[in-house]
Amino acid sequence: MLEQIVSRYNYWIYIILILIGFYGMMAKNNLLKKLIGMNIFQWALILYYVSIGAKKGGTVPILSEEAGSPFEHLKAIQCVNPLPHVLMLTAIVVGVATTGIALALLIIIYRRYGTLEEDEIIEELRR
Amino acid sequence: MISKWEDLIIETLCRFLIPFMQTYSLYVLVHGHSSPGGGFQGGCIMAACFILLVIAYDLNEAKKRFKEKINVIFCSLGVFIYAGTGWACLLLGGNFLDYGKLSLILPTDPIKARYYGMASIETGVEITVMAIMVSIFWDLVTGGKHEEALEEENARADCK
Amino acid sequence: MIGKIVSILIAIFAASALLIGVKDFPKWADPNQPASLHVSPRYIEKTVEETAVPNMVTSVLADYRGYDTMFETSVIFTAGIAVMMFLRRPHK
Amino acid sequence: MISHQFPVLIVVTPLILSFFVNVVGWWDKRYCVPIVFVALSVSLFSAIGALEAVIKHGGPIHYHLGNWQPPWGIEYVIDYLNTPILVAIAFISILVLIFSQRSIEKELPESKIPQFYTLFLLNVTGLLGITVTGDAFNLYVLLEIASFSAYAIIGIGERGADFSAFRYVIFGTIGACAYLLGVGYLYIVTGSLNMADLHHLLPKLYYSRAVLVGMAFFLVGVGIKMGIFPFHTWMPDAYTYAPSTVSALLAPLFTKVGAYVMIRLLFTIFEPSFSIKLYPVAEILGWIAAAGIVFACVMALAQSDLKRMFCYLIVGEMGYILIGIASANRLGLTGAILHIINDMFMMACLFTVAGAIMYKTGDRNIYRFRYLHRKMPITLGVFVVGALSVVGVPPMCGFFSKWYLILGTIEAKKWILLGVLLASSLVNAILFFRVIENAYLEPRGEHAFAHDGGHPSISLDEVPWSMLIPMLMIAAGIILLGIFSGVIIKHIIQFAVPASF
Repeated sequence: MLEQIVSRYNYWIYIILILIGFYGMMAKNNLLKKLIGMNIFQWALILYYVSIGAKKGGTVPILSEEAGSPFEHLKAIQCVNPLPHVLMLTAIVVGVATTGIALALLIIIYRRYGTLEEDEIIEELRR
Repeated sequence: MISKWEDLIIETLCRFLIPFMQTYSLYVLVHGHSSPGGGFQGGCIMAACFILLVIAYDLNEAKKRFKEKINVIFCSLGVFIYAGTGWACLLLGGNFLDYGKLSLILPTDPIKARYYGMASIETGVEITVMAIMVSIFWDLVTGGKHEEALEEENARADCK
Repeated sequence: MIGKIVSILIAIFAASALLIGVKDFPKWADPNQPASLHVSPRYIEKTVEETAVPNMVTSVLADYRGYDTMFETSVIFTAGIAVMMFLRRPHK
Repeated sequence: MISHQFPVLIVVTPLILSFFVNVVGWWDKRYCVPIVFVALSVSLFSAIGALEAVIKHGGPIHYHLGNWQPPWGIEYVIDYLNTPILVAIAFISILVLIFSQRSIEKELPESKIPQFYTLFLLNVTGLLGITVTGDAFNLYVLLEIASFSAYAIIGIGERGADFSAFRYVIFGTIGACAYLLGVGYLYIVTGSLNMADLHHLLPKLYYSRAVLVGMAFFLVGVGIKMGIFPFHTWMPDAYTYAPSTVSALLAPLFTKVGAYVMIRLLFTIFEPSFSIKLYPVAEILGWIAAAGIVFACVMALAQSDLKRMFCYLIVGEMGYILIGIASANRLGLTGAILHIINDMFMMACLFTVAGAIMYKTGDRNIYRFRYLHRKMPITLGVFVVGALSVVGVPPMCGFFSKWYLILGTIEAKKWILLGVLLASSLVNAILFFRVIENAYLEPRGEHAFAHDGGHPSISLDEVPWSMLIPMLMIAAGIILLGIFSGVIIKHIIQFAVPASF
């Protein structure tokens, strides 16, 4: 069990982060806190993907041109996997965009109802 | 936040800093092919210096340097450069985004043409990211009112 | 209060479902995990040969999976337009 | 040569023109609609071309973006399953665009129109892209484009729209993240993101728990986006408060595209042997569908708001599609795929009618529809066509897909699902009769003094032609789809069902 945790600790951490984010999204009454929970949720996913790309002993996935001509001899095992990094660049952008839209919505909501508490807004809407 | 601070140190420091930030942003863009960097990162740095301008001076000063109309055009222009590069490849007889086909109009071989194709799309990404980040910042910080919000804030400051 | 307990339970349920999957994962940073063996080696070994760009992240981002990046830029564009539409007052 | 490029033209033309819409609209708002129209027409033309190419080729056609081979690059795949859906999406979005002009002018401030049409076009781009792509991660990005534009155009609706849009943001993000987790779980055990490649790699790993969890999160993510029963909570609010054009665009298209993704997922990424035999996924989906249909019927009966009633109807229609998947045989799946296309037309019909009524009377409460048949006879005629189709009356298309769904449940010997299907059709009949009664039948007392052909104060007051023509075309589409459903099944859908059935 301990070996299971230690050898995959990144994945355990990401699941704990997802737990926190998910709880924040579901349970918090304040819409801004919900948004923060959503951000934690998204960044947890990014941690997960970047963990997939890691390789023990791997270096950054950028070739340096100074050291002779190392291009031909490079083996896949020497570099970390660049694909998850690329995917996560996309996910980061998506996260930023979601936050932007949600913040704009929150500004409108606050202007219209004068509060960000969910139950108060629902009460206001019922009226 | 968007009104004038009138702090000499901050203003001078920003006037000194912003050109270097912009140069650095272009450096990050251009060296994205051989070192960490690229369009997104460069665009964010470029947007950061316009945001710094708003914080150090005021919104009017920033809008004088980066007009709203130009901002709207830039938002579309960047993605248009990206998609347009893809269309150029398509019109030259390749698949969409097949940069190798750009060698027909560029004086290079197909492999090197991919390098230039990527440079072109990274530029597009930088332009869009910069314009959109600045636009989102303006809208969020003033609640979409822009100059109106500035006047309100100044009026409030005068009352005090 | 009940809502909070229910959401804790749902969150724990989701997390434990994720944990069940983790048991079958390859070890962290294992050079021989499937993700490092199947598609990515070509990106690492052939990037200069095929695209003349030494930064693999850039070459994958802009070339091999450039189509994703185009839509990623469009996502930013969408968000910008959305914020503009929500908040911006009519132009004078 | 141009025919070779059809798969990508479907998506890229609206994308590149959407950038123009914003800039051009900044100067002159009148040019927005023509540009969007051109973009969607090119999409429709390319989609029809793609359909023709698939029929001529007799199988899936692959298109490699950037000329990279599939597992390394991104590929577009057009086959018998997605081309009819592409054509339907492009066609309906054009009709909704024509419908939208007057309605949007009334419901939105003028300064927001260019941005609205930009987002409209981006939304359709996203939906088309989801349908045509053959790469699991590319699907995620396009899903986000479609969702973001949907959040935005929902959020500018009437009072309450902003709050329901925020809830949609939260739910939509959970859905998209669950989808991304599913992709990640499959990626870590296979190392591939391409759907066809995953299809080849996964059978070796079918006993891995990571694959099972990945699939579960896939289903949850897609389920949230398509609004199936336990995850539907965002949908009624969001679609009710949205501007009527927006609900006419999103309600038919977005949820159905979700259903398409679910079919792709269960039968293209995974094999039927995994999703049906190894684990009882189809069984569980069947139970969820049954519960969802019952719930949707009860909730729809309780509503007095026309649009909200239709929203619960969508939850029920999603249940029908899931029943088709759950019966796990050729007939049921044929019914499900046919129902995706039919339901697009049916929902477009109903929601445009709701928009038209909203445009003229400003009211959606069905108990205040009295004398509407004198005021808007054509609109109500279209509504009756849509209603009969949803109930399942023979010449309309709804009957045929339901027929196949019923045959599928009989063949699978799932009697409870059969009972739910039949009972819900009855409830739908009651549901629509309630509206028709309120709109057509006049109270007895007042009828006495209006014997010479109508109440004096109610005169004909129909919506403008730019709204009527799309509605009539959708109604015609419903009838034509019904008449030609045999042809469609024989030449297209028959081949879309996986061969192992």
